[in-house]
Amino acid sequence: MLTLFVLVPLLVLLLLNISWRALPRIVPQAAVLVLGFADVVFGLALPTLPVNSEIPVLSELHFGLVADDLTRVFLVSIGLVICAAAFVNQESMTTERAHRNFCSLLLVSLIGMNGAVLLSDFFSLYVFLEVTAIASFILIAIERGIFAVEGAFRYLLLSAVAAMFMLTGVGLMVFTIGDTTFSAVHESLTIANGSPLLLKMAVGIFIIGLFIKGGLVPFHGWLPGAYSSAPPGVSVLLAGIVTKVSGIYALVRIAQDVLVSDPSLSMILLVAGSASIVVGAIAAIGQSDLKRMLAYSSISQVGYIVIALGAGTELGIVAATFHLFNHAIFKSLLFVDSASVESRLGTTDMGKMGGIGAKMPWTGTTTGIAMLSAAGIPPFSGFWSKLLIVLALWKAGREGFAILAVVASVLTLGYFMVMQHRAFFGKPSTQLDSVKEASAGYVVPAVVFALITVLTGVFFPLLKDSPLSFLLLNKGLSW
Amino acid sequence: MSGELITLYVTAIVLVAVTGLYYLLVTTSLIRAVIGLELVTKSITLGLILAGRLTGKVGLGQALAITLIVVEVVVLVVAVGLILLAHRHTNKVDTRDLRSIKG
Amino acid sequence: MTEPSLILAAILIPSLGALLLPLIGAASKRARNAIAALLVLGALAANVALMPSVFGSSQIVEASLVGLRLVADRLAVFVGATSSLISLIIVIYSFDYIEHYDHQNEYYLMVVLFLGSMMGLVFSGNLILLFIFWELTAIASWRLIGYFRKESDVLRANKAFLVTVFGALLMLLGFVMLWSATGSFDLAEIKSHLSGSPISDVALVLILVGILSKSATLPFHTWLPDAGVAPSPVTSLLHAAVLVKIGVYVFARLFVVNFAYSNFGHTLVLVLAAASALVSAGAALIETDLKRIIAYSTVSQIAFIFLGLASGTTIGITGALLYILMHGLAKGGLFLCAGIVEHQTHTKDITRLGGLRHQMPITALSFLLCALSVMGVPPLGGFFSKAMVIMGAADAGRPWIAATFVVGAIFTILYLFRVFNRVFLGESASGAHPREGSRTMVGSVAALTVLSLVAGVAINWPGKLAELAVTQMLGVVK
Amino acid sequence: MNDAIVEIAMLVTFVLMALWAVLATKLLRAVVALAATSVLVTLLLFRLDSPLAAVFELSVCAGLVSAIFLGAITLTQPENEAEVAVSAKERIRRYWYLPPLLLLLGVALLQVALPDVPTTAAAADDVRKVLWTSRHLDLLGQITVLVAGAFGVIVLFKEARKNER
Amino acid sequence: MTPTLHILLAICLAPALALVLLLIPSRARSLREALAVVAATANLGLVATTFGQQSRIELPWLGTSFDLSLRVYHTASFVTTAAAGFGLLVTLYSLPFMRKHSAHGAHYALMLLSLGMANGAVFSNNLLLLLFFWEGLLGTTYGMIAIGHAGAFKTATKALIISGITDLCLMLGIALVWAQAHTLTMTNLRLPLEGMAPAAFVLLMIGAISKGGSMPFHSWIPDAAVDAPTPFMAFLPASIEKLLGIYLLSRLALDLFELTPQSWLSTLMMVVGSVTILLAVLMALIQKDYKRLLSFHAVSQVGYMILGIGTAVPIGIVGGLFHMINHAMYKSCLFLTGGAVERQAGSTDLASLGGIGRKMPITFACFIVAAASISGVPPFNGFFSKELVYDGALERGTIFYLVAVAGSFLTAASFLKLGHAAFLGPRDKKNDGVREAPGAMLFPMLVIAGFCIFFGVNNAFPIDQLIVPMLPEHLIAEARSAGTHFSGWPSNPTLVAMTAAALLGALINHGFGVKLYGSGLHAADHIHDSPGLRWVYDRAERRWFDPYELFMRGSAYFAQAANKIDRANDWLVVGLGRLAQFASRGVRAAHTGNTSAYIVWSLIAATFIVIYLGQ
Repeated sequence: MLTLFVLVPLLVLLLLNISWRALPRIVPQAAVLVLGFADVVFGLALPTLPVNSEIPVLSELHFGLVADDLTRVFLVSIGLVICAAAFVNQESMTTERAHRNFCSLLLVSLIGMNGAVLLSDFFSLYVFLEVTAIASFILIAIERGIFAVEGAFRYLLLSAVAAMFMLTGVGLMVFTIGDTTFSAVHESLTIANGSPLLLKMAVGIFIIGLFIKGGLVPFHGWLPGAYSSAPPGVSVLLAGIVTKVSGIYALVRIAQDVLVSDPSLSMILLVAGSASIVVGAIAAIGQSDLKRMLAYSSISQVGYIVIALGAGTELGIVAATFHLFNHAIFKSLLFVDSASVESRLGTTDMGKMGGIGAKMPWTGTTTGIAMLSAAGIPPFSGFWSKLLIVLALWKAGREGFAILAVVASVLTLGYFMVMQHRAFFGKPSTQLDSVKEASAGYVVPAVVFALITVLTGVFFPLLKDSPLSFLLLNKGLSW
Repeated sequence: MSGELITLYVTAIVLVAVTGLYYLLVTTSLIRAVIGLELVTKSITLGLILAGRLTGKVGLGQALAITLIVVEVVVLVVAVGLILLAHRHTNKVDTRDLRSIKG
Repeated sequence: MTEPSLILAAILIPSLGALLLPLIGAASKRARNAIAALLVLGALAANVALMPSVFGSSQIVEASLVGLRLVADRLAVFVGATSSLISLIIVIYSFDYIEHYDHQNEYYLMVVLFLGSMMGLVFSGNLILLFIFWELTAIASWRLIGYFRKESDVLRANKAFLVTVFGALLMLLGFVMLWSATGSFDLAEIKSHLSGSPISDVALVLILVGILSKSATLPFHTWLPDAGVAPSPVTSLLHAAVLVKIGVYVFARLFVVNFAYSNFGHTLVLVLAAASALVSAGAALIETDLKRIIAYSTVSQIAFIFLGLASGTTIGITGALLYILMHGLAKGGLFLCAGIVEHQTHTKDITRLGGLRHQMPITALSFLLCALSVMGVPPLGGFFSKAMVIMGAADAGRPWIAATFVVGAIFTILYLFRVFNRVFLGESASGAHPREGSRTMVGSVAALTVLSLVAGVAINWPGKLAELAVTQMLGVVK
Repeated sequence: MNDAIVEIAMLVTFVLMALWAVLATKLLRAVVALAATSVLVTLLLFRLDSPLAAVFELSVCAGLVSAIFLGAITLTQPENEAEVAVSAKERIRRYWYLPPLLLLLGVALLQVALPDVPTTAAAADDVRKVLWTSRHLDLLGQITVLVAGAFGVIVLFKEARKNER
Repeated sequence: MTPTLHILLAICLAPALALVLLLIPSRARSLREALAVVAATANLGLVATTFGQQSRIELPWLGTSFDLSLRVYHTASFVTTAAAGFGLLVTLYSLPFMRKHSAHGAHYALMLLSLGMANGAVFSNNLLLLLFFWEGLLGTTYGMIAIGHAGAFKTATKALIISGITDLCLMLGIALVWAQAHTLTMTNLRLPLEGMAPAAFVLLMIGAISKGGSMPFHSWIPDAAVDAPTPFMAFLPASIEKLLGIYLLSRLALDLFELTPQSWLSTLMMVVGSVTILLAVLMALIQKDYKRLLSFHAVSQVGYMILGIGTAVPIGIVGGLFHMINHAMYKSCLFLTGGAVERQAGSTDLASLGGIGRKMPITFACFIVAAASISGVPPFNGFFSKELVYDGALERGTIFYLVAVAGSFLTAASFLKLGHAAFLGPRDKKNDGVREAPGAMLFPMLVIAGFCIFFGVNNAFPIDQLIVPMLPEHLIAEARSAGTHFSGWPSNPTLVAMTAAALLGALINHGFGVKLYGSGLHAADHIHDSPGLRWVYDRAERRWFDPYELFMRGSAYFAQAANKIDRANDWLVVGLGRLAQFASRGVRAAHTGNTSAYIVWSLIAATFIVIYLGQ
């Protein structure tokens, strides 16, 4: 049953591309939206569906897909961000041909992500991450600008290096236990007489590959270039979900199922996380380009997710997943807003923006909401996830990192203040008079995401115990 | 399989991997960088098959190697495509031209 | 209307109502103004409606918002009523003041939202809920300080927002420490869990940083004078009546009602308050910008309230509660007068002002009387609160701290009279002949002045309320 | 004993071919060297009883990859003779310390004595069965990768039309 | 009328009528004046009838610990009656004086308010309530000085700041009393002088003597003399404030604290008293303006009262208290004469006056009586109270006595100079038109002069009936046992001789000065120019020793320092922002855009991780 998540988009993709001439412009667009929405709906309703009933025709094929709460969070996030990317793309994509290819590639990355999130084998994880990565290279360079090419090529090289690490890891796994599934690795790690050291090294090397793909600090070189040079729709996709699925999902899966509360892994995650938080925030402060600043902000926020994993406790994983979901929402919201600003002003250089909050009220307000949520200011969802992270770290005895996480959110607020001050909150300069509010394609996703942020934020205490808590929040949390 | 032979295999794999990596890091020509990449892929394929062979899981080793080769080919195709695009803009395939995104 | 729904009404009417204001504002300005005033009046009415049951019997009314506990005891209703009363006058004052500026919808949204979150904070019984409303006020004050959108204004707004958020985050860490020690964020549970043993000094200092940054005491006070660039109803709302009172209220809620804290904590607060009183009083004596002087004066007066609360004696705390009321009224009046002066003469620099007594008699008289109340000169209300706070300090066995604060009070007289003489008396500035402020503006200033006077003469009514509140706070429930 | 020597020879030439690919001054020679390394990998794979992988490696890597590189080189008309001479000197300056580094590393690695591993019967599990039974997901992955590659070709390689220059 | 209503009316009637008076439109001046007189008389009537009553009222006021407690007893009735009397007389006096004045209504309203406040302060039995009324006078003093003329607000502010500071000291003192005894009801306060009590005593004493106008809180009175309207000078600094100040000082010394002659506090009071006597009278000597000279004398006479009470000996205390009422009389009378001269002759500068005695015979006569009383000439009241103070001072230490006598000598000299310069000597032509002051102004002068004579000749009545009952029983018993009798002719003949000698000396000195410089005005110049004093006088004229100026300069320096601290604090906060920007520039520079650099970072980090996992 779970394989439908991967098979259906594949079939739709092939159908779309067979009879190209006949299809009117909006059909690929609609297909992507429907599939994205399907992801969200089925993701939410997963526990009620008959998960392991066989599909009649492909009964003997078994893909070893498995789904738990963590997968459902990702499916929902993937669905939402794909829809947002589709919306933004419809507005911003210029040439007809680029538009059609964009939709197809969007489906490819949907397949790649859906597959990655559902599988339970290291090597297939590598394969599906490569699928998503390839789709992202092409998507970044889809408008063939020199900067896009540079961003894509650098991403490709670093992704290749990441692939090398992952494959060496897999090779060592095959060498030690001859099997690459999560469960097998987990058993051989936990049983007494196994040779855990080499296997732990294998998983460690695999994790380095994930660090590179996730864009954590010492490995983050490619991320700012890729995000800022990509076309608007693509940067929403990349920042929203691709980096997180290809980098962070596997980390959470490993932390949850494979290396459960392993001290050395926790320390690595803590150090990498806190480095990302601090360096990402500090680099973001001085930026003059809006998208590049948001890219560094993503590094910093991903750092928060990883530091939560570093706590090594059940609460830590809950906090990481919840912050991941929140970050997917408000980061794509911020990139949608930067896309709408770019569509109206033609540039993302904050120096030339000067107080367009007055001219573009919707964009201004939604950016404000996303910004405050990112900085962890209460009424919005970001506050709750940062609070959970601090609680998890404190409960796990990592007070120092908890203090760092809290104080760093002042830096986060700092660079968003710079953005607000230069772009939205100032006095509009004369040549901006002609600027009108962005078109519906931008405003609708922005408002929807802003609503999600606000509602999750305001009603979180109720959400915690309600059956709807698909965000697996009811574990070990008292208040 | 004798111990000395295995060390020989491992040394060869590591040496070729290091050469490829070194080539990738140092060269100024984009194509040579991708060649370096290919060298590393070859060494890893060999490594996988060796690992499969040593633990008797030859079938698994081959399956992984085949999938790996397919994936790496597609990555290579995309890389060459990007190089051509870069060439179209700068008329030469030089890594120093692709260093403008800074700060 | 049962009591619990009254609490929810006090919080939700202004908060949710505020969100509708921009829509109504698009339709008609007058409707929006009226509704804004009605929303604030609703909050005031809810508070006053709570008074008989809360002050009559000693029962504490409880409700729950989003699953977290709300508590309405005498302290909460007292501070809530004071803030909403003063906010109502300020909103009425701003009808004319904001008339010819743009972004009016955002202004009214933020002011009423500000009051809504203040009500929420006053009634919250859970540390997280308290923190949420605390930050909500920070957001509202950020947008209000940067209201004129000039380059320097926005930078100052950012500075204020960053300093308060930094303090708030450290406070959150303090709350987390309490949570890890007692397993819950609910005040009642923490109190029962701690059962009288003092909280750790580190947690105390962390929470104090938050409180001091919000109530603008010495190490974190520089954002308050800078926020003088905001429109004057906002500065009066922020500086005098409500924002700075939040920090003081939370100090009372945490450290007087619920937790015991070590002697080190007492001395630390008192020394910081004394330093803050003196430094800001000195700075006010040098300053030449009218609003900055009054802002520094607020920093200095807040230190007096901390003196009362941290003294730990019944009379000191009663004095502090009275101080919140009296200072709110008087300082609100001072700022609104400054607003009228700025609005009519388009300048805040006191060196270029002078002799306004002839053109603006009512404003001059109101300014004088409010200044006298801040100085603590009878028959105005300020006298009683200042006397009781100093007696509280002396009673707590800290004569030298009391003496420092008397020096602070002396400086209060110096700088307030320096301003009054320079602006209203003396020969009038060249050429300028401003008229008296508009009817509503002068009306609200006069209202605040009369309230200060009435509070002074008929002191037994507010005095009784404060007394009852303190007996409940200290657990000596009568 | 004699097949051991053959393997050693293959491994040594494998490393030398890689080194040649790096040091080759002309780009064409580098691609040829790459193809050579690929051939040697195929031979080694045959030695390690994995024929299917060897065939795959030979056809895909040796064939397709070299074809792509040659196409790329012709399309990009790399530097003529004069530039080759100039870049040759500069290349030496950059790469002279690669061979000694490899030597050093090789000697160090050879000291490591790995234990003998008893190799069981080769034909235990047939790759086709393994690929088909337990690796369905990878197949699906491969299909998607190929589709993605196709889109890559469409997007990246198509000649830019006039307006896009 | 029940005692409660009686006392409440005494306090609230005058202020209520003051508010009514403010409502009357300014055109109806005569109506206002009539209302003022009626209110003053009613106030006098109410207060006078409280004589002989003993009652206490407790009303709920401020929560449980402070109730509105008022007490009617002999001292209160005596002080308030005196105050009401002077209030009525000054109101009458100011009818003609203030008729043409712009702030006509405000003057009367503030005067009535002050009367109300004074009554409240004296009747209150709770220290906080006393402070409430005490500081109320702050506002009325500021108002009455400020309406003097356009620039008068500077002096008004000076007066307000000085009394504000001292009232805050009073508040601190009350706080310390509260800390010590946990009650503020004066009747059951009896603090022994240990622990916090001495500090509380000193602070309360500061509050009392500053209201009384002694050194070092005196410097606003001479300035006010010039700027404020003369009825104000006659009303507040001359009488009411002295009454209140010394009333509180006596309550402190007698009831609230157990002040014994041995304790250092009494010597402190005596030192303050004698210093005030000497310095103030020295300054008075050299004044060239009629009212400034009188104001300095007001300051110096307070010294006698403080010295008297400071001796903590029954005879000294009785002398001090008797001097309080005597001084109130002759000082207000002198100011009234000054007002008359100012109104009739148009100026108070002694140089332009001269020889108007014949033109204003009644004023001159009243002046002679009052001047004689203040100088301590025998038949008048001043002589008897000073003798008692001398007796007390001699008992405690001859140095205090000598200073007191020197004070009298200089007082006499300065008044001889004033009388000669203003009323006798050659008359300038422009003063020919001077006529006698109108009846409404003359009547209060004559009444007060009459009282001066009556209290002097028949001093048994004021002492035995009014002053002695103010003392607590144990002092009265002690005095009776020692057989000292206060009233009647002073018992110690040597004291009388010394006083006579001092007066004669003053006369000779004046004659010598007149012969030396030819005119009454410069009669004291030889003292002015004497080597030692010359330097001091010049400095004093330029306000060097004025504690108010020193304090203001000190506060300016403090403000500079505070501002520097504030700016440094601000720089720190803003600096953090700049530090972040600087760090950001560093981090951004690290991103050179070189892909292989990024790969190298990753590889290095990877090796670290692998090594770490290796352990």
